[in-house]
Amino acid sequence: MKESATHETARRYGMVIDLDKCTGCGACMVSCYAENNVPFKKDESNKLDSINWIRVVKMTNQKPYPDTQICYLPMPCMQCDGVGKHGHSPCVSVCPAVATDYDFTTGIVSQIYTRCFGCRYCMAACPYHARKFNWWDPVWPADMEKYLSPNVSPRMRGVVEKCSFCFHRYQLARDKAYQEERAELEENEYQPACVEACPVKAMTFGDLNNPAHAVYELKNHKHAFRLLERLETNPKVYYISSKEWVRRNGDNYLPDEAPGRLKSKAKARH
Amino acid sequence: METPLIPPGVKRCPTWQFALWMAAVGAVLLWGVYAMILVWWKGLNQTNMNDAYGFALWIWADLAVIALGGGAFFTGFLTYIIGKDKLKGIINYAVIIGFICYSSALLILAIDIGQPLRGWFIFWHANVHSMLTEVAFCLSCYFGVLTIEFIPLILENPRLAAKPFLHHLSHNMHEIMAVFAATGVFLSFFHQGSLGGVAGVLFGRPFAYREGIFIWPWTFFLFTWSAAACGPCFTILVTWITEKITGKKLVQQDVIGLLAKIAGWMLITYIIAKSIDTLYWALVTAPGMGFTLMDFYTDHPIYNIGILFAEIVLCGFLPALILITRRGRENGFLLILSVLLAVLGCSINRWVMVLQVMAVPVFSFESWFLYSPSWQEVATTILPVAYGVILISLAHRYLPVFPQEKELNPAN
Amino acid sequence: MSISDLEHAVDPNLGAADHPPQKSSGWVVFFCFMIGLVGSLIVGWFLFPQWLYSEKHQPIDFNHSIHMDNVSDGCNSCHFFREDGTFSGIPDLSACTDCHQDVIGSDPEEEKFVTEYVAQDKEVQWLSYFRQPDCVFFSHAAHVTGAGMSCESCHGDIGYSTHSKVYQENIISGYSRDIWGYSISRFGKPGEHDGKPMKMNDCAKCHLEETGSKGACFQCHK
Amino acid sequence: MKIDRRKFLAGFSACVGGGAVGSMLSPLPWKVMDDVAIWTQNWPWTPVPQDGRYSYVQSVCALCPGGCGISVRKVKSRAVKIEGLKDHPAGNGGLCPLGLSGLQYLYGPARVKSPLKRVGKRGEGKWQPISWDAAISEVSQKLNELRARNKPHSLAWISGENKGILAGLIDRFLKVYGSPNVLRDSTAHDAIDQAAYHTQGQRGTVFWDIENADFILSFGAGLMDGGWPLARMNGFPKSADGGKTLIQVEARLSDTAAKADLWVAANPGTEGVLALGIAHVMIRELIYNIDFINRQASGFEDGVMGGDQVLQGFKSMVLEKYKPEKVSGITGVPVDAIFDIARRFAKSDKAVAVCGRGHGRVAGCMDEALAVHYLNALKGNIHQPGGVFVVADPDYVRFPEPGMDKIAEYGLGQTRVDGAQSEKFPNSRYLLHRLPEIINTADGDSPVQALLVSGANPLYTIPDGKSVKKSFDKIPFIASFSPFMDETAVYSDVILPDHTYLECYRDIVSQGSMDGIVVSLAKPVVRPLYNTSHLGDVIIQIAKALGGYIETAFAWKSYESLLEETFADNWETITSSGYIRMNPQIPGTVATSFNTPSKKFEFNINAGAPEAPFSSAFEKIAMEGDAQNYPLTLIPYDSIRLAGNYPANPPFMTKIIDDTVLKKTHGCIEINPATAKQLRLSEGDAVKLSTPRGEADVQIHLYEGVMPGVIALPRGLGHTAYSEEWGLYGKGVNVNDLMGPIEDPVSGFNMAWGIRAKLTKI
Repeated sequence: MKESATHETARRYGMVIDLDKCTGCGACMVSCYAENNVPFKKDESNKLDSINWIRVVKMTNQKPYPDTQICYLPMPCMQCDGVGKHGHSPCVSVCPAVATDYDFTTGIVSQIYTRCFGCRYCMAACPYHARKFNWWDPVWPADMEKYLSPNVSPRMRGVVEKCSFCFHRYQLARDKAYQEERAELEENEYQPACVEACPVKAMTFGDLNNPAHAVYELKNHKHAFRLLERLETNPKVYYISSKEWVRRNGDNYLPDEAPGRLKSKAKARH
Repeated sequence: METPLIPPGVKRCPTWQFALWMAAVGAVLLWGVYAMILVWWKGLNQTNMNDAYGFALWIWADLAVIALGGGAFFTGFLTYIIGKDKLKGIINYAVIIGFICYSSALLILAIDIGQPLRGWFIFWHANVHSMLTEVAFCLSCYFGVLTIEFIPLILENPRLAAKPFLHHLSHNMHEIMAVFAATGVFLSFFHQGSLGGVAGVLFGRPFAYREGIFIWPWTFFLFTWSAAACGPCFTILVTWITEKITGKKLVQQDVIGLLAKIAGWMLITYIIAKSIDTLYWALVTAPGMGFTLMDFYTDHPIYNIGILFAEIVLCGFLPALILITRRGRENGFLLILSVLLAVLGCSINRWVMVLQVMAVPVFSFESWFLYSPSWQEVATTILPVAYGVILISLAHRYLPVFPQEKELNPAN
Repeated sequence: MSISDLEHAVDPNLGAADHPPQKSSGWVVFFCFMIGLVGSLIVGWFLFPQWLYSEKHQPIDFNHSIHMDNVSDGCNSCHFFREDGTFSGIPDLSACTDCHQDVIGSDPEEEKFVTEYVAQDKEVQWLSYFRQPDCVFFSHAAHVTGAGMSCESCHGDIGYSTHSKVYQENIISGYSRDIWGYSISRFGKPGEHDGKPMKMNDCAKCHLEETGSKGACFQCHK
Repeated sequence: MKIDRRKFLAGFSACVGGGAVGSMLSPLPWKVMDDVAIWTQNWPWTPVPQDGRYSYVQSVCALCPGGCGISVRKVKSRAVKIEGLKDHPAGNGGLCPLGLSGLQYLYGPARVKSPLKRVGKRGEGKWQPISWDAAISEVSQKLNELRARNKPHSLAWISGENKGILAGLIDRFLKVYGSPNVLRDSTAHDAIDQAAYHTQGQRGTVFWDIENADFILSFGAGLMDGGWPLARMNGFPKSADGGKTLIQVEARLSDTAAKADLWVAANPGTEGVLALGIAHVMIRELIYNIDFINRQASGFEDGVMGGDQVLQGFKSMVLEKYKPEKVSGITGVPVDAIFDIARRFAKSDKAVAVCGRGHGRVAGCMDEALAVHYLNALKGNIHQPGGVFVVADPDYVRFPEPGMDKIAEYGLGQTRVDGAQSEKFPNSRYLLHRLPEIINTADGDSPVQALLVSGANPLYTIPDGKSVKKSFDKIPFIASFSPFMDETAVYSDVILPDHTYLECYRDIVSQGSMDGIVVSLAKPVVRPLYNTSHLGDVIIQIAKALGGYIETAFAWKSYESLLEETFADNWETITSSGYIRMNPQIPGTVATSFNTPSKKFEFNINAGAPEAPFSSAFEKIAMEGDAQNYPLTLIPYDSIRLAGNYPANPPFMTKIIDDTVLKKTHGCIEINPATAKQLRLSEGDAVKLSTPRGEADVQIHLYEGVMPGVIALPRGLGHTAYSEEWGLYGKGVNVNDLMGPIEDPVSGFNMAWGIRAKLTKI
């Protein structure tokens, strides 16, 4: 079972989030906390030191009452493929101690808490603020340590953490596949906790390279876009919105530019 | 009778005065040490940094002192490699200032990381693609070089020099100093550059990202260049301050003049290159990512467009033009004003390239990320300053730092 | 050294040149240097390893060999894969009580086990020689089911041991010494019947040899 | 040889140097460096979750009335995660953030770990752990004493258990004991159910068939703000793969409004008027269901009442009084929009109109419920797929008729303390919000001498907190059965902690759907962590302690045996599949189901329920306070990220609250930027919020989505109990403390939707 060491990503797990469906309920966030042993503090109102592997950002169209619109934008780690899809995501290339890498079998960007020594360079590199720092030692009051999952190691103070697309679920699914002497995973065998928890099924997850997976088609939807595509970070999280202002918020445009026209250019390039 | 500690033929202040001075600076140092221990013991929650603003005050201080410590390598380069013998009048001091700057930089890094006891992973598990790895390696190596450059000077303390072994060691080290100077130049070129690369490679951060050549963004070269330009300015500035405090002329004015002239030319070429880089970035790179220049500035007192003007014109072209003109250099006030401006300019550049990068929102729906340091951060940033003052005081008192001192200040 | 010490002998009228270089007693220096050198070598190579590991004994001296003789499916009998592909590891008390509801042999350790644990329905706090830290995800399924490796290839001949060996715990890191490997210098290889060292480098080495790649971080980390 | 200081120093230095060199050549520094790094990777204070066999327990969430199915992941004996249970009829695999946080209640610091007796002053928080026997005798002694004083009716029980066996046990206990005073919160459902009763003559629970509808016209219902299981909203909102239409009428851009096809920003309190305006257009344009109205409705056309008195029918009333122009003036909704909504509603295939503000925890105004129900009648969707159903409550809880003694009969003969089921409000079952005022204004002793509280936190949830507290001070004995140290538990005299829903069996009745009402079984996911006891068992124990015929009436061995006995033949099904369905609906069986005297849908409400004649005004609902002193209108709003009622937000939920809602300990008040500008207020300003009922310090948050002149505060903040580690203690403002109830003249329900307020800069 030799695994290819060449730099071609066999599977590229990715996500498509339908913003028209997302109601901003936050179930993805809570499910993620519970799944990934994300700690909480007494005060979590400073969102800049609050650990979230997926954040639901509230955007508004800035128009006055009653023409105001809001749109919720769930933002996990984008698992960037990087410029030219070579795995040089913004964060991986800067980490001085190889505490984060790009897995060419899944396209998932790891974060190894025990390797990380907390220089925070990756956080500076990530334009999505997907990476979070453990400013404090995690504390689970009363008997709350009992609900910690053994599948994800709790992080110590002083290291960076981020969304892993619930890689441990991939591992557990693979263990099961080994037991059943199967080589491949079914689409539904590996789904991150947030996707599974979404009560309105706004999130779809699968292998972007696999035509049998739902995300394969969805990512080509006419209203699909990715965040900050122009930076060539090549995120693997796609969004769908029927609202033009939402799509425009997903990237930066000069006053005379519009999302639609540029996107085709970006697509042609990759 | 023991050999005296103070070099012969120079006058030093009375012990009590020196002790008082040391006590005052020592108090500041202790404050810094207290803050440092707090940060180590309780963690980085003692700072006001946050997930958006993950690099803050002391990283700026780190970059700034490394840039300003660049006086050591560039003066060494001029002295030992180009053969500007005249600069031997200031090279010792340049080395000491460099040593202080680099040791401070390493200390700051040890405070800044979340897991100091794992800091050595940067060497052991190095990622060769990371600019920070390059910084760490070159920084440590160059610090070693600076230590080697500093040792012979320490050994020249009269009491140490009295021992034949140490005396000869010192002498022999002097002989091969050119080799170390060359090594230092090589290492400095890379780590100063890598520090520029640290911000320049961040292609997710349009404010910082610069195009470049091969793996090196233009900031790589600009940082080296500006360190070579502003490092000597800092050496001149510190020398001037030392002269003011001791009330003595320590270095001949023509030595200062020569260094200032070279620094001036470095500065003018640097600032022209920097201007071209800025223009290209503002007109080509950033718009390609959907940003106009003014997207990067706001009406905040610090993050407004004035900072660009201050960096390039006020603290760039102005001091450069003064320094390259003879009349400007020879006017004591203008000389000091311009080296001060150059030092400021370099510090602003480091601030902008690291901290403003954190502050600028990348998404149109985000607002600016603001931050002000906690007292622990301020204290740990002042700590190296106090440490530097102490080291300079000791060095000046007990070591023959300025070869021209005796000549410039004949005894009584 | 305080400032006043330094100042003690200052005579501004005397320069270094006025003092003849003093004779240094070279052999004393050399002798002291050697004392330091040899002493630290002894400490580092012999005393330090003693100090670094504290020794613990298993709560019950377990005889693997006798169990192997009496079970049908080798290691699998007690250390089995669950249906979901996860590995059961060290068995719970309930697995033992299938046979050891009462004392069935004559070994005093068994009697101790039955009276102190089985009778009181108390789990045995076994010490795991090969327990990886929390940051490690190790898939037995990938190695045993996927790659067809035998238990012995990593754990050695533990299945034929008649006594539980002493558990050595690193007092700084808390790791079992078997993770590091037997010798502190790691010179030489573990014996044929010993378990393999299991530090990350050891895993990576084998992965590189067997799969052509050390593997991505998440392959073994969680 | 003389060893002088110099020689010593030289030798010492050499020794140190040699030692340094030797150490470097030994493993010591390197191994220590490595091991110290490993130590930092495994800091003893960073927990290591133990691994083991994974298993899943299927149960049901009891944190809100939704009753969604849950699947709890376990590692050995620990519960590590709650997930939605696929294929469960309630939720269908979806779970809201509250349900997902359930384990934080189980293992959290707010648990009451054993029975407690108060030793300090009330509310001081000084407790003494006592045994269960002692705790039960504390209660039974008090109850015996009341009966001895022939005052059984001065016992009241505030119960959050609304349906199912526990509710039945509580009802039975009070009945046998001799008190009519089971008190429960009235919700929007009480008003809607009553509207259905008035028009259809049917008692039961109304449900809207969201699943089969393709068009929802929602009058402020927080469909996506946590009032309803989100999974039921499948297809709303519209998305790339099609979808159904949602129109939301609300003064504030809520999450539901944000997801709607059309957000209709009507003045708060005018929803009923708007509904009638829409009815007007439907009638005028003849786009109502003429067939249904002609054949199945009564009171639509003008009628003749003996002599020449004409009874105005619904049609002419609406045509006359609710012209779109006038309605537009009242509601602030443009005339065009009223026409547009009416036409879209009328022309949709399966449209339904729904109401109940936010989570629907405030009953609201009968007029509004009626007006919305009329719209459904005009659409003709009564008992049609995608329409409105009235389902009889499940009647599986059947206990044998208990014996009664004289004292009990006397007590039961007394009127209820809250005035519900009285002549004035014959159809309202509970009017809990009236309790404080009744106690506070009573002459002499409080009419409530002993209060038992279970599954509810009245000190937090009843409006006008100050007067609630004052009334509680007059009650000599308060016992709480709360598993958590909530506000009411803190203020009680003895706490008899219940298990959490994850530690015991419990039957949970979910909201209905076409397929019937779902009764699910909560199972013990883990063994009880602490010295707690099932409320059902405690009731049986108290009955036993009271002895006599009361004991006989509760002769069950335990709650569990009662449960098994109750489900009888269904026990097998409910334990294996986790739920059973009851009372499935057969659509279209209208004619047989209307139970009015006319056997038709009655637009004439007084004909529908003749025992409670009333006349509806159908006007804008009033609000407390004068516009002179209080120029602004404060409205509370519900959010899915805030458990507004009981129990309080767990830490995970508090963590997902936006920093525009809660900033450190400050609650944020939403205000339109235009209004803020007039008041010279800007983002983040600290202000004092005053209403006729109280004041609080809040922080300004500018929000374009709130109506100018209106300010909005979320429900669910401002807790003063639970543990400090719970992360909610002392944060924000409890909006219930700033508002008083407003009594609906018909039902007595609290219909307050807002209160006049002002902001002053601090």
